[in-house]
Amino acid sequence: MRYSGFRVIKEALTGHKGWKPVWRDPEPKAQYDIIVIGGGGHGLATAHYLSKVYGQRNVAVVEKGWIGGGNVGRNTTIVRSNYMLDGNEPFYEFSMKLWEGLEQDLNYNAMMSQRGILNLFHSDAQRDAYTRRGNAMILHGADAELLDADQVRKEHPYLNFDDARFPIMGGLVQRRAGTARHDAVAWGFARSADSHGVDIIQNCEVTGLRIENGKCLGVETSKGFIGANKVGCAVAGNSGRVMGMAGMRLPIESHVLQAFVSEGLKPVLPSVITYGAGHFYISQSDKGGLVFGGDIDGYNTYAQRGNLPVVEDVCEGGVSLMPVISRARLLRMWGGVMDMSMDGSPIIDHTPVEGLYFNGGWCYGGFKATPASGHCFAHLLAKDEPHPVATAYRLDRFKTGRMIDERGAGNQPNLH
Amino acid sequence: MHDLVAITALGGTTPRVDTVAGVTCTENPSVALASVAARRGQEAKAQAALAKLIDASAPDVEQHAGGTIAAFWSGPDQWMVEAPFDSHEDLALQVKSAVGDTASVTEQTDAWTRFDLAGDPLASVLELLCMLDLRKISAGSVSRCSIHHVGCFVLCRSSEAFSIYGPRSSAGSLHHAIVTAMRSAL
Amino acid sequence: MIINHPLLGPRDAAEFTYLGDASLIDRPDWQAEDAAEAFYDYAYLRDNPAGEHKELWYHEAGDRSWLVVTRDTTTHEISKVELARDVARARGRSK
Amino acid sequence: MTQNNRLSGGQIDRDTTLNFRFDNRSFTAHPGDTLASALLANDVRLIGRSFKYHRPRGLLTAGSEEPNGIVELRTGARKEPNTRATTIEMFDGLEASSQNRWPSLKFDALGVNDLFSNFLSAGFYYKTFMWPAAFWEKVYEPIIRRAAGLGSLSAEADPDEYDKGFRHCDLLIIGAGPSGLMAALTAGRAGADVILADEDFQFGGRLNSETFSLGEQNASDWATQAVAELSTMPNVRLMPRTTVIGAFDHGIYGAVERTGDHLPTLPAGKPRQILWRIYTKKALLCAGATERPIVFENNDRPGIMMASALRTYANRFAVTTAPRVAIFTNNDDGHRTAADLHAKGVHICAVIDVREDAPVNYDYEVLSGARVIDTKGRLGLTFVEVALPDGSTRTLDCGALGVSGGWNPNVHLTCHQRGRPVWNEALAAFVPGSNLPVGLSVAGAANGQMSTHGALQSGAEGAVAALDLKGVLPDLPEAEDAPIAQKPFWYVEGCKRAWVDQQNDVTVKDVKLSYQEGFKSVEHLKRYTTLGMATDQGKTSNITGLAIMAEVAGKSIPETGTTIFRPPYTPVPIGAFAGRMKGQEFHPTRLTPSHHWAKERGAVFVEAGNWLRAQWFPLPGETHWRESVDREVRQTRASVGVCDCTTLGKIDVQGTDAAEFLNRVYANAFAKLAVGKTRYGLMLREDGMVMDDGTAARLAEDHFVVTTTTANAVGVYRHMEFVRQCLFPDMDVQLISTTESWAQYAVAGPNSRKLLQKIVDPEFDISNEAFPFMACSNITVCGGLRARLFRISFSGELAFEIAVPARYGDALMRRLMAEGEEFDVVPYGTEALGVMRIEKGHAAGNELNGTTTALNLGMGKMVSKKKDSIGSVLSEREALVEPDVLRLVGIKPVSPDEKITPGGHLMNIAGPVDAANDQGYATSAAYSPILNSSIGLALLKDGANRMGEKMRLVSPLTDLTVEVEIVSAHFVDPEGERLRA
Repeated sequence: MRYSGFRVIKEALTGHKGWKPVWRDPEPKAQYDIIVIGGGGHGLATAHYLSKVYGQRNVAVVEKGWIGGGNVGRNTTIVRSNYMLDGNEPFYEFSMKLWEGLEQDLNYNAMMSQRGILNLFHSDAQRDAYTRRGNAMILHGADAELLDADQVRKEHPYLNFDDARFPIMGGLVQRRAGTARHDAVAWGFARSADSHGVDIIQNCEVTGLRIENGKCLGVETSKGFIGANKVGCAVAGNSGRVMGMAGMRLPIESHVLQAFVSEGLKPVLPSVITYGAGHFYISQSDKGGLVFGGDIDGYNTYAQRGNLPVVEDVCEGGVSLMPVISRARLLRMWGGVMDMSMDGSPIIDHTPVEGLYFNGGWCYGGFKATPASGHCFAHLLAKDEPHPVATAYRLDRFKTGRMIDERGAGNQPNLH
Repeated sequence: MHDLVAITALGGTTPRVDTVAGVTCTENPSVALASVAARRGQEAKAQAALAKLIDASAPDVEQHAGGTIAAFWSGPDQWMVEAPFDSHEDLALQVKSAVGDTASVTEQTDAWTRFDLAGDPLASVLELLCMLDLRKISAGSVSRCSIHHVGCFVLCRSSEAFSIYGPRSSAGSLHHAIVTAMRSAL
Repeated sequence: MIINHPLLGPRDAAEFTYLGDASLIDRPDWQAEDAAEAFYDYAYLRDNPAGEHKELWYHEAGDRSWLVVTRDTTTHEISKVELARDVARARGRSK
Repeated sequence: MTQNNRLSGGQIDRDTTLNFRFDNRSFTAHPGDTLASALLANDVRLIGRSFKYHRPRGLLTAGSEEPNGIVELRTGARKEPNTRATTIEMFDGLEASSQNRWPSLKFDALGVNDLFSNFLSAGFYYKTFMWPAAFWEKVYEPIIRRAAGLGSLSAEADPDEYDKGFRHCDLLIIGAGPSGLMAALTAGRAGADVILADEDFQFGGRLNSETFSLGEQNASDWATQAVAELSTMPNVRLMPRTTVIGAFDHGIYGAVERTGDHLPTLPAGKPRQILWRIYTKKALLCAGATERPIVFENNDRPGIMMASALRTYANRFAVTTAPRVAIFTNNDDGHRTAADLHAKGVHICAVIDVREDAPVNYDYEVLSGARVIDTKGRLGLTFVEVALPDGSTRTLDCGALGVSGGWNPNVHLTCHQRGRPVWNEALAAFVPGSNLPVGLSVAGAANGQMSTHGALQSGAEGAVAALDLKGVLPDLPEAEDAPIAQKPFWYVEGCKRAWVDQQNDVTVKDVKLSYQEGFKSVEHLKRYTTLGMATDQGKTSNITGLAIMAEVAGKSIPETGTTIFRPPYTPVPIGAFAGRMKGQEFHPTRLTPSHHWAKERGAVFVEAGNWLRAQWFPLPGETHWRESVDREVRQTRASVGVCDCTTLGKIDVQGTDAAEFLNRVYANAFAKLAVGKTRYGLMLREDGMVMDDGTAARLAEDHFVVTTTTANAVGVYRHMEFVRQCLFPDMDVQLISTTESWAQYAVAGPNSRKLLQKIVDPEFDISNEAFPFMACSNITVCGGLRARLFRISFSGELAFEIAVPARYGDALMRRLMAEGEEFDVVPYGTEALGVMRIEKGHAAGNELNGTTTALNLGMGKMVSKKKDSIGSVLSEREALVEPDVLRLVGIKPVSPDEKITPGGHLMNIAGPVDAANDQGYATSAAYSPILNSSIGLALLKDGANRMGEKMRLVSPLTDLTVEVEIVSAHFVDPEGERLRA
């Protein structure tokens, strides 16, 4: 069923009787060509591209709970491609281009809103690093602008220019960056994949991987064994758990990232802003809520909740940068479990187990990567070779020394 | 005798004093400090030497003890020795000669700035500054804690007298935090 | 969170800095045949368990002790706290 | 205007009259009122507009669960949008205005949305606004954003202050209703350390809203007396106006105390609110219960309220919403409201009870087995239409309708650690599950004990159990112990435009549509319809929505799912979480020993981490910073300059194994360093990247002083403690930071020795022979002041670093300036420091960026392979030693007047400019007044073998392309003759 304004009007006039379920609720078949573990953004995107771009029709997505219940439903919805390193920027720019055409591709309004992102800097060294980054972005075909303090002030007069402990010196802007409606992204991919024949199986928890003679034959689930020629794991946050079933140790730790939303407010914030002197980034949703976050709590955890010190740290940064939000009320806080990798960059690769593929290590940058991650994982699953923009995301890069470390924090995941 | 004139951590030639209601916060530069860390395997000897120096047994975990020369626990097998600055500016040398090879000694006099809080009620001021459980704190106890992101030692001399040691370079921020809390709580 | 420091008693975890898996104590022998492989494994691979986890915390705003904390990563319940130095010795580390 | 809806009695101070304004109209109220009760007293029912359809809305409740009655409180910089009128404690001069309406509350243009509601069904926006693609940002979204949102923020900074504090207790009791007060009395009398917190400004909870008696007293008097007894106990801390917002790990609770919101203006220095971190051994949740609505057609009109709210307004605030009131209920509690209002002289039109066997009351009419099927009144309720069991309908003429659908226990905090509540059939409500936060237990209505007696008893029992108190329970006052008498009833069959979530305009129709479209899990329902996502967090709507979906699905409620709650319990100003750490106090400020002197000299300061450092020292007449910096560099290289380098980390390393310890943490060797000598040290992370660099001076066989970069001082110390305690626990090494102890100044330039000789006491020979390059020693200066002297150089000149106790740093700097006059000594700041280190080719922060190896930085040979040191093994990985890895080089513009941009990328002289041809990047740049040219450092592929090559430095970001020559990084004195002079 195609969505459109006319359809909405027609349904409104006929009592909305015609709306069909956005995706079917099928029982699993005995065997699939490809099973994707994880009905989150990346898993559903993988299914969409597998079915729509790579012509794979015999595909299932298995999800332990309800789709979109993981990090795609608990993030700060920021979309950007302002990366610095060769291994990253082509991938994220590819993702940005997919975002730009996503609504039309999915026939679903994910409210991708290119309101721009501003990364503030507060020292010469930060400016130099952002200059290097901005140049890398442009050299890779993305857009970037460097603003000085006056230009920042013109665009964002409500920032603290008067008694800032770390004065704003300027910022790096990517105008094409922005935000998208996170839940709608999951639903849109699910709807499209479903319409191309993909079985989306909810409340179906993977309890084991059936591996014989080094080959993966399928997944044991709460709904029984489901066979597959290929199994792709896209369960960021729980990668350690699932790949552990295959006896694999990963260059990944699970950490919680908290996020926050304020009460609804009339528009105050035109774009996404990140603070360069504290752990704080913020945007405003179409509903009017200020959506903001900061640093991860910093300890290994699988619990989708955090603690007060980080809440305070984030708000200290927020009020220092934007004194106008002090009286706005924090309405809800939540936590998402992140795959924090050893260099802050993701992994999309086959594993030592034949027929078993891995997609994870997204740290807290997974949302913006959703379309490209799905596209590249689908490419890998369908063709058994990495997509050209994802060749650097190898599992063995730490052994060979080919880390993709934007922050330079090294092998300590909670610093990325 | 050298001819250089010292300034206090807050930058004055005389110590800063602030009073709000019944509580006074006094900057106290007239204290000399030296750290003592027992050498590996010499812990007992080092404690004995320290005990002799302060004329009291070496302070246990989170305790302080002594007279003119006093000491407080600052970490495992580690203490900070306190003495009046005027009479003990070369405290580190005195301590080293007392403990010999049983411990490493390091001058810490100007690593720290000290604020003495006196009056009542101090609890309502301190509970705005640090997460110490003031019910458990009594005369003689010492805690290392963080005050507005500044790492400090808090010494309880009596329920109406506390000393706060903070890093000298952050004296201004620490002083601001203390006086702000006094104005807020009192 | 509250970490029950073996010497100082209960202290807010905010006073501590987290490093990671306590296996970081088991630094490989630099002269071993497989040193390269062993150091790669040591530096980069993690069990990352959902459940009991032994991990290193540093009492940065406290007495500067490194601690090994045994904590459940699904409930955050802490079942054991030890001085890392004692654990290291128990695991055969010396000089 | 007169308070013509005032009744007799109540807990307000009628002797005092307060004035307030709402939407620029003046009214009067009394102490004890909330803004809500005062508005009702003045016959104001219309208070706001809904989020989506802009429907006229009034008050629904009398508490913090209020979805509709939200206003902008105060004005100017203190404006607070979305503030619940029901929780605003009245003060004289209060100003509030309605929000989310234009041009006025009565005539709101966007009320037109209501007419098109059929087109604005749940999730409609996901299905449209997609064509043409470009229109989303340009047209559709701006309209949506302007329409959305509720109140508006002030554009000004918040002028108020917030504090943070820490409290500890044996037992935290959350809620001071009957169960909380009884628990506090029990625990307090037993001598336990108790904190009793309640969000209300008056303790007592529901007791303040009831007319029944406890023992001999009426309910609110008993509460008053209990509070009086508690306030005499030194071991009990009473915290009114304090909302416990969250249950965090290990018994830590967050609480927000509103110390100033009820005051017209804050006293100087006093906070508006305090965020408390409460450390508890045990906690007892006595948060009571929230009445839930029954949903029916047009159930959102001003005047339609929760029945218990009508009762609260009547009994506690002596206010009725209207002279004529009807009640719609499925349980006996609704009748209690009717009886109380009737007793206060309010006309009860009828009690509409869905139960056929409803209790009969002879004082007013009871319509058994009846339902409300519609209501009338655009800006306020006028008529209620009732369907009777016989099929006939009745229209009731009334200004208020009290709705009672039963009670939901306030289980919120029990869910904060992802615990799930469980369904209780008898109550037809969720009660706390078994997986509560450790140390938390629940009593009273929050735990399903709905009678007052049950609350008192479970409160006392809860305290006894939590604290493991010996002895018997205290005597409890006689109190009502009515059983639950209700018939679960969620919504009136056939209703469509019937509001489940009133603030977000989620109707029964929306819930059904979302189910029809496959959004069957509760989380999907919430996210698709936005049910429960409004500022009231669904306190009156979540469970009803769930119940309606269960009916649609033909499943039981527990089968359909549960809904859990996240912190905070009620919304909290962001400023309260920030406390004082904002503005200049965001981070502590660290000042160097020469700061006050530098300030006198008019220095320009720059942040270096938390430090403030002098960046340069402008002289009168110098208009551009470059003039000052060039002068500082020239004068230093020509004669002598002084720079405060106290900020460098200094770590005292002592012990018999100190040398071996440094051998492990540094990549280069230290074991054989002679006493009295200093050596440059390169520190790697275990992954082989450079972590930091500095010097180590050996003052004695068993004593080193190590320096770190300013930025890494804390991290390096932590790392060294890790190596000491976790890797080599038996080494005899002791560490302590001495960064703050010593004021340390670099004295650099050809005349530096001459200058120092004037202050170093004569018994110390610092001639080149006696004190050569890299020497170090304890000395005395200025007639006996202990000091340390190091002959090390960052500038590349003959240079020393001299350290004295920090308190004398100011005096020493002044002395150096005075004694240096004859040499034309110059103080220099971090800019000149940076210029000189680039001229000398020293790597610094921009090069030590966490991704560079020793090889990258031209120090590969320093990594000793003869010993075990951190990082040496992994620094050998294949990709880190490939022939074309980045190498540190110098770059110089071919035409000297051109400028090097740090962050520019290097491209071959010919060929395309793109990422594929990227050869490296410029890390640092400066103008060298010595070479009269802009110069830079860069990391270049295979750089060591490309000396003399011409390349392009491109910075499309700043629109620059400069032709540069690749040269040695050592621009000045490559042979190092000067520093050995």
